[in-house]
Amino acid sequence: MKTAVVVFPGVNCEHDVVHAITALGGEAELVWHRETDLSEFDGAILPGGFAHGDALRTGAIARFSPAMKEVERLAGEGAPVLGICNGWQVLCESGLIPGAHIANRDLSFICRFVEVEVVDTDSVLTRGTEVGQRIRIPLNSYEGNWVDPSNEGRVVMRYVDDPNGSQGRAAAVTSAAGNVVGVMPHPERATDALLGSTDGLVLLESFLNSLVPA
Amino acid sequence: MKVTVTIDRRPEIADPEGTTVLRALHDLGFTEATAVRMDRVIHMDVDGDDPEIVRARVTEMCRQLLANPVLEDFEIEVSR
Amino acid sequence: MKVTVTIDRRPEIADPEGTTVLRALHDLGFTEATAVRMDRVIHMDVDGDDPEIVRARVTEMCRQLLANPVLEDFEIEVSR
Amino acid sequence: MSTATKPGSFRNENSNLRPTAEGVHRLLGMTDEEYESVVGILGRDPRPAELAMYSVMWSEHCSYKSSRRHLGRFPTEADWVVVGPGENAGVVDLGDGWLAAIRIESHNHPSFVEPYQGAATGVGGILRDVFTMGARPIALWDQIRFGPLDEPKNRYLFKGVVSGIAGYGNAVGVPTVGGEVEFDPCYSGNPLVNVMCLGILRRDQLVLGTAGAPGSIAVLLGKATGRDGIGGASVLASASFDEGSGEKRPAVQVGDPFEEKKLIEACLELYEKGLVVGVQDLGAAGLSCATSEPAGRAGVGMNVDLDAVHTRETGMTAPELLMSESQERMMAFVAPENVDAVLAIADKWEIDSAVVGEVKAGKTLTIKYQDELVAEVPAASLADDAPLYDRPSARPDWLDGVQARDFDGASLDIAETLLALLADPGIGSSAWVHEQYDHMLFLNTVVGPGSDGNLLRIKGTDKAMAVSTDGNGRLCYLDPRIGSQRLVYEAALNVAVTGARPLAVVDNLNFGNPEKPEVMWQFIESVEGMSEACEVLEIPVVGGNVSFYNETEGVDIHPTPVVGLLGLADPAPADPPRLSRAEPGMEIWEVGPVASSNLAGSSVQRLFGELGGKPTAPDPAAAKRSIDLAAVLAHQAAVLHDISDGGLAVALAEICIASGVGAAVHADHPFNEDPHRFLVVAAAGTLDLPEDFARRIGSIGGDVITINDSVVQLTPASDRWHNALPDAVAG
Ligand SMILES: Nc1ncnc2c1ncn2[C@@H]1O[C@H](COP(=O)(O)OP(=O)(O)O)[C@@H](O)[C@H]1O
Ligand SMILES: [Mg+2]
Repeated sequence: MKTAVVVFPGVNCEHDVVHAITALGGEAELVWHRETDLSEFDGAILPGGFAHGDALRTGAIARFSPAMKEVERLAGEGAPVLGICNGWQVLCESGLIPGAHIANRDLSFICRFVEVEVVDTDSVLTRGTEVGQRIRIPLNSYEGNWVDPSNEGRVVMRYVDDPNGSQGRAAAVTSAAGNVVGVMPHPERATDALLGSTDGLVLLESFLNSLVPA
Repeated sequence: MKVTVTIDRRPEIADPEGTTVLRALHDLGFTEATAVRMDRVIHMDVDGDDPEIVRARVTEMCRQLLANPVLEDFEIEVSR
Repeated sequence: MKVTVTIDRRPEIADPEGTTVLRALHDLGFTEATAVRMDRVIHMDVDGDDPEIVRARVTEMCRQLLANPVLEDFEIEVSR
Repeated sequence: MSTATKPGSFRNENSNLRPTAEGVHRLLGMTDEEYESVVGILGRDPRPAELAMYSVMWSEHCSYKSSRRHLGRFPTEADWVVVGPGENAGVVDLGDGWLAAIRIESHNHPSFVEPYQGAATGVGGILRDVFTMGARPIALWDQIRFGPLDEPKNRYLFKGVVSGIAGYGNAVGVPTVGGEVEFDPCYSGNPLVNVMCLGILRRDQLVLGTAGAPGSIAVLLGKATGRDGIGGASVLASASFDEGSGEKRPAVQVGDPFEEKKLIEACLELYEKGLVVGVQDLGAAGLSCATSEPAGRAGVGMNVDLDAVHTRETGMTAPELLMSESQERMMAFVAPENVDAVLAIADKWEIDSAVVGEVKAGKTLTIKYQDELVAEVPAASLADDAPLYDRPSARPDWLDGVQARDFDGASLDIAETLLALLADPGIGSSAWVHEQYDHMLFLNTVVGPGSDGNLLRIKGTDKAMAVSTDGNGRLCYLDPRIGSQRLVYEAALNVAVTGARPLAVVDNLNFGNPEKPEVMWQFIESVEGMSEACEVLEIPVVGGNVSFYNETEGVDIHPTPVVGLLGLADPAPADPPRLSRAEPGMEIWEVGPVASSNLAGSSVQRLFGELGGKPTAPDPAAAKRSIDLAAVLAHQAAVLHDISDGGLAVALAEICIASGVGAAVHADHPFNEDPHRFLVVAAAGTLDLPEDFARRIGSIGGDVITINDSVVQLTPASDRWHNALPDAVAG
């Protein structure tokens, strides 16, 4: 089973995601954003970075990339779709996850380990976790401050403290169906003890275990 | 034609930049400032000779790309 | 009073964001757009009843904080 | 060329001279003698575009005319050096087919003019120097120096520079994994912003800045050209075209990390597919350099058509096109049959490209614009015939007086002094800075910011690269030679405590006005000191940068050489020492020479607004011994921490704060900063250390830091250390 890691121009976490997925025995492949056919893939990850330099709004331009039509198709078919950091912002802009992102409350870029808590296990990201489980994982964003006037987004992980002002301290949010998830901290950065934490493994495993052959 | 699109963040949406600037103004002694909202202006040159058609097209650009309905309202001014 | 400060990047200063947005508009088929500049507008409420004094103070705010004199020009509108 | 301090055009910016036909070269920062040698080379008066090219290529920044003869002093040879000074970046062999490319640059004056964009474009420039070599940039370091933060202007500059580095580095997708911050009044009117970049590449991907053989095609990649950073050219243009109206200030360069990110990926794909014969980045002296240098290096000529250059602004003149410092541009030299493939890759990555020239036999660089011959010069002359100055140097007469001052630390209250040091923004936690930087991207950062040295693993091997950057203007002010020696030794010790052995050095020489004999003397002494230390450690200097004219109102900054040292840990420690690994019951050792009472140039002196005395000279034998010992202990001990700013007291406090546990030690001179010393923390009885070189000074435990009989509570110590910088920034 194969996961497409969609590369928009300006994205930079794509190799890290492939590295982490592969280390877990999964299969991941980089897909350029102009690709129009993802039929050979069973799920998709939108990695972190600065798609189109965050011009206009984070994720605003990326959502129009041809590959996103296919991501939307996958999402519609119930396949696992994960947006990490900037990837989550793209999912919001394309309407696959409610809400949008604005600048962090304190207007500064935040790169550090934070603690998050699982509040809902019904998602492709949290399936393998338990409610109340604490996860130590690096945050790395300027626009991590999620707002959702519709209150339709389902929060699956919360920050233990409140680093950026995100609504409901949301660190990860899922679509109603639970197969499309946006997460602000970087699971792929918490997959090696040498680098400070392995707490991200369970999240990526959940994603991989949610893949079903197309 | 010259087109000016003003993109204002909805009042109910937080504006961390505005809040920070207001605090900074107070620190500098500009206490008479009581509210600050930071918004965006997009200046465009658009080919076309019928202002109405241009406005319609730019409205479409705003709907699709330039403004995010979750966060923002937009206003369009067309001039020669 | 309501004050609107429009902050425009000097014409000779590059505007990478505008360039990217223009490219995106073309990708979406809005080929009539020929130039895009991304600028900022600040909406403020300022206490005071003499528009001239308010304007003077806001000018000072721009000089000290709101605008970057090296890159930007600003324009101030005061209304009730 | 990358864009650092450019004395010539910097003076022009402030010049209110009116351009006159014959004085134009002066407005461009050229002396009459320099102008005459251009006439000599060409055998005629230069055309405006030619004058523009010589003026930028012969500027201090590009030609190193004041420093070149002294830089020759640096040792540059070693078996593992693949590319030494002279190219865009130094390249060393890491084994297993891996090479590392490293380079450091300054962006001091641009950052003073516009801190955010100045710092941002500095990052962009140093990245290009590294990926020009065929390497993928994998890490950045920033060495930044400002006046005290109690002045609003300094806070503005500091915040602007940090967000500029964050804004560009994070978005371009290269982690900033370390650096240093120093505050001193001497930088108030002239902050220092240095940035260093490290890249890695496979041996077969190495690319040089050569134009290749006649027939190869010059393809300009990336950003459209505008009037960015042009001081002189517009003056020149208006002088020769519309008399008088020469007052245009140069447009501040605006960084575009998105464009650079695409440029990096596009270039790396070109290298992978072997589609280029050479590459040259465009920075200072833009097209003038990117055409003449590669041609000169290859001993060929070139025809260039300026009409083909894609521009952002209309009506640009030939001199403007040739001098523009527009960012995010690269010149690729390509065999004719590969041009289409190159243009296709540029399209894929959504960057602009243009065929702008062709390499010719002979040695002449011929440039046409709007059907007019605008330049016809010997390509190599722009670089090779640049003026070379032997500026007079003299030991400052004030130095004896300064070195004679003595400062007695004996009466210091240890607890009070330690708390005061921890609250110093230059010593307290740098989290306020490095948490604004993505320092984790690429999953290599084993030891990140906030440690002595950084350790970056090389995936797929058991090796890791270790890097430390060090500068100390105060020490170098008191004795530039000793100060510079100590920088090299400190950097080497910093990489050793991560388990690595020193491989190579890059340096950034930030000095005052070289036309002053005292400054020239400081410069020469510093180069000498650095060279001596490198010779002792048998490591080469593989690259660097010189920034002169760091002065305000005639007052020069402290001489501030900055050293970047690359080391290799092979194998890397399985569980590297960390400040946070101390546990109750562990032993604390001090390794190295015994501390003296000398506080010359120390942080304690700074606390008291004092700067005087003669710093302790390094001891080469001791230096080698502690570096070797540290590299071994890094595989055994829980914590290794080098003793520098704030002495043993601060080093110990940092361990206690990071590990959340107290300690008790005895130390005769807890604030002394003598070189070659470090602390070791390890489980009792697990280490055997040479009695003549290591002293057991205490143990870990409790919730207070006890030094001799002075006691400091851990919590207030920790709070001071954590809040020092944030509080200072808040003003
Ligand atoms: N202080 C120094 N020590 C060693 N090498 C230096 C130093 N300053 C400059 N160099 C070398 O001189 C060469 C030219 O530098 P420069 O013209 O600044 O290159 P660029 O155009 O990439 O900025 C580079 O290879 C650089 O490493
Ligand atoms: Mg270069």
